[in-house]
Amino acid sequence: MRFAFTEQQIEFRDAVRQVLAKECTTDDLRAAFDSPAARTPRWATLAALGVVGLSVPVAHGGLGLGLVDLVPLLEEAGRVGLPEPLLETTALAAPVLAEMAGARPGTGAATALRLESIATGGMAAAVGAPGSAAAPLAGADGGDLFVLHAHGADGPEVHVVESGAVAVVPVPSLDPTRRLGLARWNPTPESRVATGALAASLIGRTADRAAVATAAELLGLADRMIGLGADYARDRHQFGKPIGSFQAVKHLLAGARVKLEFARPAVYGAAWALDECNPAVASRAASTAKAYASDAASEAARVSLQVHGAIGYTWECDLHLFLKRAWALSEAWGSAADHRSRVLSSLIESS
Amino acid sequence: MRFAFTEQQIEFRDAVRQVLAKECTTDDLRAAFDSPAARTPRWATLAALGVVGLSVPVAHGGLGLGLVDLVPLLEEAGRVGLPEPLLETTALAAPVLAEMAGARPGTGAATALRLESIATGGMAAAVGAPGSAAAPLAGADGGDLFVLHAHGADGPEVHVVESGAVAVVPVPSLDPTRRLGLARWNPTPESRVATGALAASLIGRTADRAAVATAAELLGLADRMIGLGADYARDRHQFGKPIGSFQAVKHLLAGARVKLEFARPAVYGAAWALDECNPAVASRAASTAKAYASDAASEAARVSLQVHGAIGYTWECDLHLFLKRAWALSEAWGSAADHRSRVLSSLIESS
Amino acid sequence: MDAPMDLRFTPAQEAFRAEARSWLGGNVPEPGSLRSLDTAEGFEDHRAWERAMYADRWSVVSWPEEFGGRGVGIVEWLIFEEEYWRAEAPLRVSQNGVFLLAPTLFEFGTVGQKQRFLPAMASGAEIWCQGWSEPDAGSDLAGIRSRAVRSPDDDGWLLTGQKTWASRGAFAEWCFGLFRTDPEAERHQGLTYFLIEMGTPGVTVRPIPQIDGETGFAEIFFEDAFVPDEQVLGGVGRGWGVAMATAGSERGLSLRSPARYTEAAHRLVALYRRHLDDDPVRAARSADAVAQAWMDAEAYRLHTLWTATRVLDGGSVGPEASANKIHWSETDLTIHRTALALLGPEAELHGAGTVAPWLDGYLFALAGPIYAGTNEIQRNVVAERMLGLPRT
Amino acid sequence: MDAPMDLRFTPAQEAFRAEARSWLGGNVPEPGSLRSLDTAEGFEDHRAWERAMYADRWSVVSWPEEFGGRGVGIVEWLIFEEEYWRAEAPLRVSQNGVFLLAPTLFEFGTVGQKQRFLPAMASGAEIWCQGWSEPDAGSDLAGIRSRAVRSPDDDGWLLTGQKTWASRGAFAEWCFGLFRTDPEAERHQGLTYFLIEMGTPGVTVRPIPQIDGETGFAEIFFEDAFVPDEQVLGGVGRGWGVAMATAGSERGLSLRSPARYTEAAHRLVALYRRHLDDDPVRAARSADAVAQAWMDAEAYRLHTLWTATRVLDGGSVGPEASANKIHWSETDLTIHRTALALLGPEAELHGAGTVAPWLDGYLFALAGPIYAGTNEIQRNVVAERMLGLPRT
Repeated sequence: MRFAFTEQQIEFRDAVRQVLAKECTTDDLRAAFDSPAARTPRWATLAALGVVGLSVPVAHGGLGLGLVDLVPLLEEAGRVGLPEPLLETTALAAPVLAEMAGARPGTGAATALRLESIATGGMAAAVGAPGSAAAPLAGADGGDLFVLHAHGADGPEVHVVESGAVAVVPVPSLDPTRRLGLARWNPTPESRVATGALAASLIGRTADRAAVATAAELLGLADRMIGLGADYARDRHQFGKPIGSFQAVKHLLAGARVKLEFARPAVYGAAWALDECNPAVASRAASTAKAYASDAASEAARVSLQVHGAIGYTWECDLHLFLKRAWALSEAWGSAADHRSRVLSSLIESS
Repeated sequence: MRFAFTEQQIEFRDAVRQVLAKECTTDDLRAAFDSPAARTPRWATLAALGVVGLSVPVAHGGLGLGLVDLVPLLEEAGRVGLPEPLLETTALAAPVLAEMAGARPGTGAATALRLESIATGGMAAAVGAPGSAAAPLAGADGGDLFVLHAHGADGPEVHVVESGAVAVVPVPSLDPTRRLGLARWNPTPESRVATGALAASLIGRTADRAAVATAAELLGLADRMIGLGADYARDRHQFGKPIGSFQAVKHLLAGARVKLEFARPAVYGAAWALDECNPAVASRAASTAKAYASDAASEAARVSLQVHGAIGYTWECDLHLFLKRAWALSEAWGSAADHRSRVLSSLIESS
Repeated sequence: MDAPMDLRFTPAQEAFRAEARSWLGGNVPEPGSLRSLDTAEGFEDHRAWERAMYADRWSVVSWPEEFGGRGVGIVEWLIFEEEYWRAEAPLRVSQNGVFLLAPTLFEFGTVGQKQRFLPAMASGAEIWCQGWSEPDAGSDLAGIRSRAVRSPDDDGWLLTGQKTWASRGAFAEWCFGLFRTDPEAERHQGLTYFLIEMGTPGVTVRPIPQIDGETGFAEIFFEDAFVPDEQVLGGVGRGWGVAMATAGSERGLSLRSPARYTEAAHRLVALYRRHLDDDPVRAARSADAVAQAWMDAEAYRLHTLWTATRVLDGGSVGPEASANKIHWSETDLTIHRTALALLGPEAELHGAGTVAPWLDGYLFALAGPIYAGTNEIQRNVVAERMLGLPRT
Repeated sequence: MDAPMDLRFTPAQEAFRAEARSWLGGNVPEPGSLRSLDTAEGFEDHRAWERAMYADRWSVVSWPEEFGGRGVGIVEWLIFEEEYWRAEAPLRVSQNGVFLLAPTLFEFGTVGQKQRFLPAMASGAEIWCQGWSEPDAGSDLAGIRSRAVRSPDDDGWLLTGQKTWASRGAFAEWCFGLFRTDPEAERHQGLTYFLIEMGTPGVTVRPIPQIDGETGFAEIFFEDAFVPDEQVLGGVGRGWGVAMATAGSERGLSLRSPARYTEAAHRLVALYRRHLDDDPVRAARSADAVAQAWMDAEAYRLHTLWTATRVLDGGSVGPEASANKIHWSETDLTIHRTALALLGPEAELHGAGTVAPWLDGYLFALAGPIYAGTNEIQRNVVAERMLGLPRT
């Protein structure tokens, strides 16, 4: 039993943290709110660092690493509110393509090219959630590569298509960097990468990975919002002292901090389970992680806004840049209540 | 529109409050915990005041009043943790008997005698809840008169029997003054007072009355527990000042007080609805009242115990005398969650 | 005071309701047809609606007839509010004046002040904003630093300082606010309540964009802005007491009538019902919260009727106003949070048809525990004044 | 420290688990067969169980072999705890000694003290209670007034004062406690940590009946009770630092192993399942809470493994112990409250078969946010030491 990141993983995380602290400031984030895009110079930097291609196989120019390696980086992405689609591209699309490349070497050429393009920062992805064909996809508006679902004659199918084959109708989100869009496209035998049981399994595992990857971003967002609240509580004076010296303010922030403290190992453990365990165990761990992280981030958002008071309600205060992402991601890929329901079903089945 | 008690109702309540402050001290309550009984000298005093016979028709020696008149008195009963079965006898059994006496003058003799006996303090009741024939009844151990349900050939039936015809197996409660017992008895044509639609209606209305009456007791209990917590917070010093000057303690008690503030009108309004409105409206109001009062009392219990700290966890501190009653009554006649579910069903049916 | 409890409305009250419903039915603009209150054009759209209401004496029903009202009581006002929200009528651009300043003017204003200000407020000709908070005086309102000194001609005051979080501040004609007229006095003393024309030389406004990008509130800067003596409300140095009367209105009865919440709860039940048809398993997870939200609004309605009866009997509203503010702000959050949970991932869709009112409402509700005195401050008041706990 | 993350246990650890499970399977008394810990007879029943564990070296597995342990690491201890709770083994009457005092003795004790006290503690021959709180020093532990003065022969101390809330105090042989040895010093200084034999002349005990009627804790009165110098732990005047080490144990890792909660959560899921068969509509109302309770226990388990790895890597547990205490106490309440909600009106049935463990567990859980430093105090610690907020 060893439940910790390796020194290498921590060094990688720290390096990414340093880069993002410079390249993804709140000024940068405001610029991204004004003109959101997928493949920015920052995306190129992350690709050069190996972050974007982290889960692309080594043979295709990536690092060939797993979700345990990616989670600390997603946490950093959340901390700075990274506007680019690291989650969709690296946590979700690349593993699907990697599995295709391994399973069906025949389809090689296109898949290999796409994987290489991802690793070099040349393609950013959008990925459909199960059972929500009509719902907007994050990263669709301006996305290059789409992993989509269809219902075929033999049941669920997974398709991979590029932007030329997809018509995207943008849909406004409270957070414009989500680049939501409705994707319209024609499934073809060429676009199809999986059918039947394989497709069902792939869709299920993608949803689990998405739950854990989203949870990891939420950890970073929660930490950032709690930090902003604590900073403000130290600075802001009322009644002749910092508001952070009032027990009501202390206990609001402490409560959120405790929730975050216990969400973290749940997310890390789920990442490990997805890399190493059977699907039933991994799914339950993924749902536990997402439920915990959604609740922790929602609580951090609520508390930080309350501590900020009216200033937190303004566009000029940085808080809203993180609030909006936290609200969106708390619900994306299943809300806390959705995942609690999955956890209970799984417990009952296995008991 | 006039939503207030009359001066007369307030005077009656104040008179009862004065009597109970003397006759139902916490020492008295401790004595009742040691040897619980239904018809105590205090019961006789309440009967002499007209409280016990409040809902017995005037023709049978009572005051012939309604639930709106009774609710303030039940609130006082809750405040002192009255151990006698005012709720079962006056709020539930007497109205059933009164309705029988009115509807079937032929059955007069026995019913009239029982009503008169209730009014003079000679009989204390236990009443069965719908759908829980096998569950213990409050007030059964040592009760004189039982209002019970049976499933007959034509559906539900209501029976009224006296203690001689019932074998009671006592069941221990955390609060011994609940005098819980399992009632075993043989339904007979003589014991039957209602069948079919009338029985169903009677059972439903009894459950609604029970919800509101229990809610009223919970208001008094909540107020008492908050008061004990506030008293303790003023007296107890730590770190050189009263603990009630710490914001964490203030906000715990204030939160409970706000819940109580909004539970009160919900309970009073439900009492009026049961006296005056159609069953669907009255049922929804009763469920709203019980859900609100159960939650308010549970929160008052939690908060008061937390404010008391370790001393609140001892037998010698008075708090537990009220905690235990509050816990029992929060669940009795439907928990908050049960009643929320009823409220929602009713909203959906009527929308 | 000895009539029995009866929650039914009288036939006269029901007739009043019918008249209000009929008028609103024929006059309320199509929901969404007015432009945003946070634009100059939208502000005028909303002003026109106030004028239309005023023309038929529906803008301030509870005021005396001489000022444009109908002289009806608090119960009729609550009935009007029910009908107003049921009709999905527009937000009241004159809300700060009609619901916050007016009760204070009736209590503390001179005859001249009432005549000067009330009719123009009722007709929407003059829209008011509130100038209380300052950058360093929020929860600690008594920490106000903006000051007023006597004018050289001794016929008024020169105001200097900065106010913030003034809703409608960008377009309002008038502002009511607290200024320090005696710099030597203790914190709560030496404050004076002024009525200030926004066009006064020396008054400038900077709109503050909100979290949703709209300009809901503004900063107001004062540099030796002259205010004549007739525009002092309630006496020099008595501003704190006058302001507390207004604060009681904001937290208590007059700003937040229950209809706002009972209507929202009603729409929540309808939303739940639709989702129950579409995806019963997922919707059922919100069942408990939907019921709680509906009950919270219903409890607020009943509590308001209870308080209204007490007020009609000559009673007053004390620290219960703080309990009230905690309850309505939490109720508003519960209702909207539950709606967003039902909507699921759709909930982030900004400006989309069915989602928009819920998302906008949620953003507005989020501010509820903050403005009008944070809920933390209100809990202090409840603990100290309803439970007798010692001041810190 | 550079092995990859792996939450699986090693084959050696699994072998240890199998051995523990096998021993417990053959030796754990029938659940409920021991009499109540709060009676003299029951105390001896539980002591006998400690003795039986000690005989086969299962009472203190993580201690060095010379003191009766197996010298295994923290992970093996957690595995043992899992098996212990899974086997429904008795509550540990020696808990205060083994889990609270022992870590402190290992850190601060002399060689002689370890030899004198540890084996007798491990075998159950000597049961310990805690003497910290006083009637006027609860949350404010530094407000301790009980004092110790030098004995006339200068070979020890005479203790005078009153301690309270001593669990097991009625029957324990020994007590560890804090006394003021320098009345001049500042609050946190001048305190000394003593090991006191309960049979010492001048020591008397008054059991305190609890809310459930049982005698769970006691007051201890000291009147010039002599304690020799060898029974000072960690040095005269250093008691606060030594006590804080014990407090960390109580809040943190050693007292509340996750197995207690994961087992309770497991039983909660089973209870839910049974109720789902009996009354699915009603049971389903608890579904969300049952899932949350299970996840709270699971998150605690994972957090403990995370902390254990850090400790094995040479790290220490700081203010996270306070976060920990908040989490386990709230988890315990969530689990038991959810169980009582499932049980419905049955939940008040005192001493009844299936209800009893849940009701007893709930009453015990209610004390969780109070003892070992109230959760209010812990939130102050989290805010000040994890978030850097200013001290009040």
